Amino acid sequence: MSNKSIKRIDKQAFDVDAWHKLQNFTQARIGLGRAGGSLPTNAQLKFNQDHAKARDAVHAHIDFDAINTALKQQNLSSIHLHSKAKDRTEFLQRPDFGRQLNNNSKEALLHSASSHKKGMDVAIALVDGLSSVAIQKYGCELVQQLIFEFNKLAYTSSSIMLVKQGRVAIGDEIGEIINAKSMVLIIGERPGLSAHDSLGVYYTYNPKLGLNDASRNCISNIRPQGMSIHDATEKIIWLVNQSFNKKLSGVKLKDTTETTENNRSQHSISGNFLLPK
Amino acid sequence: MSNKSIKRIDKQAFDVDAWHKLQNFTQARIGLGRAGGSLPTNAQLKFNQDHAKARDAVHAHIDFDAINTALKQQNLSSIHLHSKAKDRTEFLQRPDFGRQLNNNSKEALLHSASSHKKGMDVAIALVDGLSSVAIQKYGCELVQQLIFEFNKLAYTSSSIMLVKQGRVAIGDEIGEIINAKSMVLIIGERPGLSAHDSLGVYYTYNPKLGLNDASRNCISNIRPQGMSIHDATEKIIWLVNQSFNKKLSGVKLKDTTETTENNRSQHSISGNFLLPK
Amino acid sequence: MAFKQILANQHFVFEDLKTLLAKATPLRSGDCLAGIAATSMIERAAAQQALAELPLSHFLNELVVPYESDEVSRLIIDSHNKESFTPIAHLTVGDFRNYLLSYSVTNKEIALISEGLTPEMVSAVSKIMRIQDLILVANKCVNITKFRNTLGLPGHLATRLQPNHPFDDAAGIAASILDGLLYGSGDAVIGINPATDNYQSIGKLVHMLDDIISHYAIPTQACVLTHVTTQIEAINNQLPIDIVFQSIAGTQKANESFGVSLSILDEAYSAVNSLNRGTLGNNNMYFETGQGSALSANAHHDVDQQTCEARAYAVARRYKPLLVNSVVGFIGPEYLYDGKQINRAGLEDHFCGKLLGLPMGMDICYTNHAEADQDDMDMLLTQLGAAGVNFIMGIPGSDDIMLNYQTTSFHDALFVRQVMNKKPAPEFEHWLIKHKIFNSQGELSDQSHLGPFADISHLLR
Amino acid sequence: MAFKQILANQHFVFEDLKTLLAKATPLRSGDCLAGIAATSMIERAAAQQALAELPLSHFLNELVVPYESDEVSRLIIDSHNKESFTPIAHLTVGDFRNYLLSYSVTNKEIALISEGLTPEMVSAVSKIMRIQDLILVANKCVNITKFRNTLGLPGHLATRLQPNHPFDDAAGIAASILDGLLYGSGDAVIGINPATDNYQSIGKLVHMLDDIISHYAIPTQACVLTHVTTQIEAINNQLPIDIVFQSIAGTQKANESFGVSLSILDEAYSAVNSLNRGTLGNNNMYFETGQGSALSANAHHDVDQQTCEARAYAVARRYKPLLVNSVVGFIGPEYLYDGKQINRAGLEDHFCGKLLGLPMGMDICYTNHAEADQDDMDMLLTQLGAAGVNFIMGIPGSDDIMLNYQTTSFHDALFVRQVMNKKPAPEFEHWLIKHKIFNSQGELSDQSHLGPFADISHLLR
Ligand code: B12
Ligand code: B12
Repeated sequence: MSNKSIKRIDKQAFDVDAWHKLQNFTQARIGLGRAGGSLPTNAQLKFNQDHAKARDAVHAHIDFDAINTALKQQNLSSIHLHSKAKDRTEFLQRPDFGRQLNNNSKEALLHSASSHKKGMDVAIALVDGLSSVAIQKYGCELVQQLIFEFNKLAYTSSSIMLVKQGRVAIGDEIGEIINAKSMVLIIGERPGLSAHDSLGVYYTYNPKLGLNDASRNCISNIRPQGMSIHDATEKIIWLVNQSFNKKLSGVKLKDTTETTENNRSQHSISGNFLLPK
Repeated sequence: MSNKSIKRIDKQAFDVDAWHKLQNFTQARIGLGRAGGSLPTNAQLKFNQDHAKARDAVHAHIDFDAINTALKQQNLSSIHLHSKAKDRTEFLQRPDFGRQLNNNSKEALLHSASSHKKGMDVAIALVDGLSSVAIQKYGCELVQQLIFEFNKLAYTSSSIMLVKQGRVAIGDEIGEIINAKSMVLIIGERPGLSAHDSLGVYYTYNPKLGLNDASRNCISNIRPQGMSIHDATEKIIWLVNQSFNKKLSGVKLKDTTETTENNRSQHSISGNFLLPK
Repeated sequence: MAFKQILANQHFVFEDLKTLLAKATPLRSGDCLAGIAATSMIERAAAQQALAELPLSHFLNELVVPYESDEVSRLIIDSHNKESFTPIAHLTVGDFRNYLLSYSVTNKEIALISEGLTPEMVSAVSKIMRIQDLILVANKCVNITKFRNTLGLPGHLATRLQPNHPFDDAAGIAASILDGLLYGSGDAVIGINPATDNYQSIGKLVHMLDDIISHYAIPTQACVLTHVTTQIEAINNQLPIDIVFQSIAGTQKANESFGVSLSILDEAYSAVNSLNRGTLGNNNMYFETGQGSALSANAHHDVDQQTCEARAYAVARRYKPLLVNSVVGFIGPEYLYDGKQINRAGLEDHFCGKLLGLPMGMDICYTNHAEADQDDMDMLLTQLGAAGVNFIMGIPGSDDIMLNYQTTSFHDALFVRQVMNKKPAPEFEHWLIKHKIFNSQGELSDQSHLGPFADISHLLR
Repeated sequence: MAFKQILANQHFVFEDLKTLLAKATPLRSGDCLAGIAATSMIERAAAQQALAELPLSHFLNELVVPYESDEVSRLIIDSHNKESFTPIAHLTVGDFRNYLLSYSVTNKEIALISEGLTPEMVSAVSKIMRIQDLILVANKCVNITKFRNTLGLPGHLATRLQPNHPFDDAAGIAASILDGLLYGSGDAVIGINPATDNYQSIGKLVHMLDDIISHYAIPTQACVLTHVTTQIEAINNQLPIDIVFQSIAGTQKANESFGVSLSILDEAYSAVNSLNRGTLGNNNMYFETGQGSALSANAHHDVDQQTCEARAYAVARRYKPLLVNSVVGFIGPEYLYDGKQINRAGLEDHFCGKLLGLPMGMDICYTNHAEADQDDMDMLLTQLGAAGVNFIMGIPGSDDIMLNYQTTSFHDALFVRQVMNKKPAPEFEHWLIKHKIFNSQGELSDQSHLGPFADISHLLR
């Protein structure tokens, strides 16, 4: 066989997308180029690396002592709680355990509640959920801004509940025990490939055991590349105000606030650039 | 939509094979019929059931005490040995452990060997391997027939080595320690879907650490529906005789005995019935 | 009714239909979590045997969730078509499997009996099927729907372009849409999951998609996947909504936890019908489902998660939807532990939906807390390609940066199309070829790929 | 040479090529058993990155097993075709992956470089490929071989009819052969694993197969898979042997444990060539391989099991074989733990073999001590169908009653053929249709299926 006819192959045998610069406008993996119709090697390897990191993030441990200390510096007290899921492995397999306080925590909470019988307007909880990293990074700041606003509006609020191995619905039990009028539960959203530090807030008016998700509202994707802590705080305050008015939360409470153009790009392109202005 | 045109469907919508009677001539799953080109429901369910049973067979435990007792009744002594694999799970994951004696066994064996320095012509081992059931069912009988023949031919033989969690190559270590001229290792073959009680015999002349499978001979599928214990015994004896003559075993020792027509069927059909006689 | 079975010298008793169904289900974490799974392979095999011997007609007499207390059960029974059922009324579940596999049974025969099937029958037969059976039978079913294009034709595979963004930024979303369209994605729908449920910003997204589709004359439809009640409100306010989306589940209680009911869905259906924006047809609802959601809401009534899932399809088929897909690995390992369980569940869901007459697609996906990776997705993708799935998701680089999970990418869709010789919806394919995004072999063109976006090329440098 | 990589703020050093290859390998139990696998996902990802950046030419300079001490290494280097390698000599492993995936690279381009590829290069690129890549590229390769029929044509799928019996009973074997032929199986080969290695009984089996093939004029070939040295002896004694079989592995030491060497194989090759029994072509060797065999013989030299496997293909290609297949899940869970690992390994093996120019089939199989079941096999079967596998096994009801493992059944082959529209080898298909076993659509005929065996129908009642 003679290979005389074979040419050296172009190293850039795969195509680069003409629009890859648009990567500046979204974290989404656009403009990756292609080899035939397939993902080029670089993008594929990057994906594998990010997957490895995201898998680690799921298993990262939370340091609630550090959070406790940070809150103390702002004169905020906190209570350590733990769900029925004893560790990460059990947490992942038994969401039902993540929705209930373990016996120690329940007793501790009952005890503390009995000394403040009147309850409070808003309970605040920081729950590790599926991303300890998110709570560790942004939990305190969000709590701080919330408390600041609550104080301004004269809402009474609880000690900060620091919940380990917890799920969203654990807020119902906590709220009921401490007799809170509403629950702002801040939780680590499941880690994504690009964002492993995202906070979600689940708001429930009149929290009590046996509620379902239809009676909560959700604010999600709170992180630097998503919704800012400032905007999240505004939304939460709006929810609290509205719910106290309407005496409900959840599907029947629709967020109808006016939005401002949420344009953060420092670039020439903004808005829906696909259409002529 | 009117369904007037639809007829009741024939329950036997799937086909039965015209030759399903041939099932008498083999355990193989022939003549199963078909639904379209697919396996009919009955055959599929049967398969699942057999798979469940075969999976259990892998994990069945061996009762070497019972075997020991049975051997004693025939005035045969035995020695209990254990590989380095501590249990079934480890056995399955660490074949290397299954090929080595654990320290206790090794010491026990060294000890017993030091009292019989001359060694013997043939060592015999019963090893659970992947089917305890096979050893439990047919191990003693095969040993008994072998010893009978060895005695006739004046071969000296070892106590019966009863090896738990063992693999084939563990015979090399045993043989070397007890200074055996050859090793007849009887082991449970991996359980099949239909046959979970099959014995294999691996024969090694001059067993010693570091040999590989090329220096052994194998006789397999010893069970009622495979090779009979009688035939297996004959083959083993042939191997021993030949290997003592040629001073080797394995690939270079070919079984060239004449075969008798191995016809066990009580049926009209026998031999290659596909061709005119 | 109790069912008895002897196997391997063991006696098994399954106390009622839902227990029998649960015990017969191939192993998955969700049923273990619910405490209803078989505890050994032998027990499972025994349950499958008993289930195979059960007449299909039994399913009309014993419900897994009581008629009185569950509107989904009522829907199933009240909408059951007896005439369609007649031809198979005398079959057992096992016979029914044989029937479906027979050469003589094609899409035509299945379509005739489809309305006579209940979700529980379909779930039951899937439990005694191997993956190859699920593929083979699903591949016989052809369920075509239309809005601005034709979806579900044999030999075709469509994609939902899913340009999600963590704060619904218009430029970010536009960038993902451009990327997707230039990779040939978006024929099933351009569907955004909005990060927020704020009514104003939902409105902006609805308009944005409508503008893009009209400006570029793309033969496709748009959807903003907020809560159905918000979409009803939007329709009432004359927003240009193509198709209405909602997540649904298989029991009334689970749907309540989603804040929906049949009456809310009815309301949405009549609202969107009134808009009549389809050009080729008027299938205008879109539903997502997924094993585990009922159990997660503690609303599963001890019914196995796959049967709950099939019951969600009974809800879906009431509305002649354009699109239905299970989001199979979306929730997490507590319901489907690993790639193997996700693969099996995906193929079961697709099969059950198809048999019940739905235009099934699949969100082939996993989360970072599950034991799964891209290889598992490639397996499911290939198998669903062979099974003739109507559509899959298309996301930049498989990474949903808002929902935080991994699904199929634009490239993935091209892979199936290339290896299995599948084409996009014909109208959309025509658009792609016209704009030289695809060449006539269905490959991406070699040239600069700006296609219809050449006008804005100055922005992209 | 040592390779360094930084990832996620961790520094990784891979001390030589074989370490880098092992660490870059997707997780499997055998490499863990050998103590050479990556210990975290991050380490694996780092190794893959470093591997992707490695120039292909490096593989010619650093061998994973020394040239001096291993005849397989010598074969690889000595038979390397520099001219074929030239066009890709400057590419890294990562570039090479892109190249293989490009639209412009078809079977023609791959065939031109194939002899320039070493097993280690091919193994390396497979390690940075997803399953869809393994499918897509393998599907481009067309490696056709001929003896009495034509195997490996695109759109075709052949089967080895494997009528094993625990004591080689002629009637039992005949019954399985009849079953298989009437289900359209046997175009790749009718190949018996004899239970015994007794020379007389091997001889009887050789004659029996030859008689059947001649009497019924079946366009196929026979094989009795005893040890190669026994087959050489048989040929020397003028037995009618069509093709010679042997299990092979990727290192000299592992082959020695099988009792073979290149010189023994050379001897077999020239012996069988002398018979010249092929009518359409003269590919007349058959090899089986499988990940784990080198490690099992402690002959792996700390090389990962997949690279050892690819090296076995270098041995195979020396003999222009008619058939090669990995018996992927055959040995057990210590090498491939579960269905997922078996699936990935099967697709890797198929890809590597095809890229090296071999007529790859696959024994899609598992044992009862592995964590696998029929669903896993269906997955691999479907994927290999999409990847264009040359042939698979065909066994009654998937159950090999002599080798004690489960592989694909006659029915399984019909499934892939039906769903993916694949045909048997053309000459064999013609025979099937002539005898009304298949109808013209490739479906089994409706009538009594006795086809060519009508003459002996009285025996079957
Ligand atoms: C997983 C998930 C689901 C799962 C929940 C089941 C489960 N067991 O996890 C399913 C598929 C059922 C689901 C359904 C819906 N979801 Co959802 N979901 C998510 C997701 C991807 C992750 C949540 C998470 O990580 N939680 C943290 C873990 C640790 O907590 P958990 O206790 O395990 O999970 C609970 C919550 O996630 C809660 N939940 C999930 N979705 C929603 C939505 C709302 C409005 C509420 C109040 C609660 C809620 O359900 C879980 C069980 O109680 C988020 C996106 C994100 N980035 O966070 C969207 C998200 C929260 N969901 C969203 C929406 C819109 C919905 C639906 C309303 C869609 C629809 N049109 O039907 C439905 C119905 C929700 C309901 N009322 O129950 C939106 C909320 C937008 C908003 N700001 O209101 C989000 C942000 C995604 C989006 N932008 O589209 N969802
Ligand atoms: C698994 C297996 C293999 C595996 C072994 C690797 C492994 N780690 O297990 C592989 C695929 C490598 C293999 C290869 C061959 N095998 Co093999 N193998 C088997 C099988 C299916 C199961 C064995 C078993 O259960 N062992 C029990 C367990 C508990 O022991 P183990 O220590 O884990 O396994 C060891 C033995 O199985 C041994 N072994 C495996 N095959 C053979 C063959 C011979 C001749 C010898 C001496 C040893 C041997 O290798 C293993 C590692 O040391 C049997 C069939 C059966 N029903 O038993 C055929 C079987 C034993 N093999 C057979 C043959 C012919 C071969 C080959 C010679 C085929 C060929 N032409 O190349 C080769 C080379 C064998 C060699 N000399 O090494 C024949 C033996 C016939 C005979 N009476 O001589 C059998 C009976 C199957 C058959 N009828 O074709 N085999």
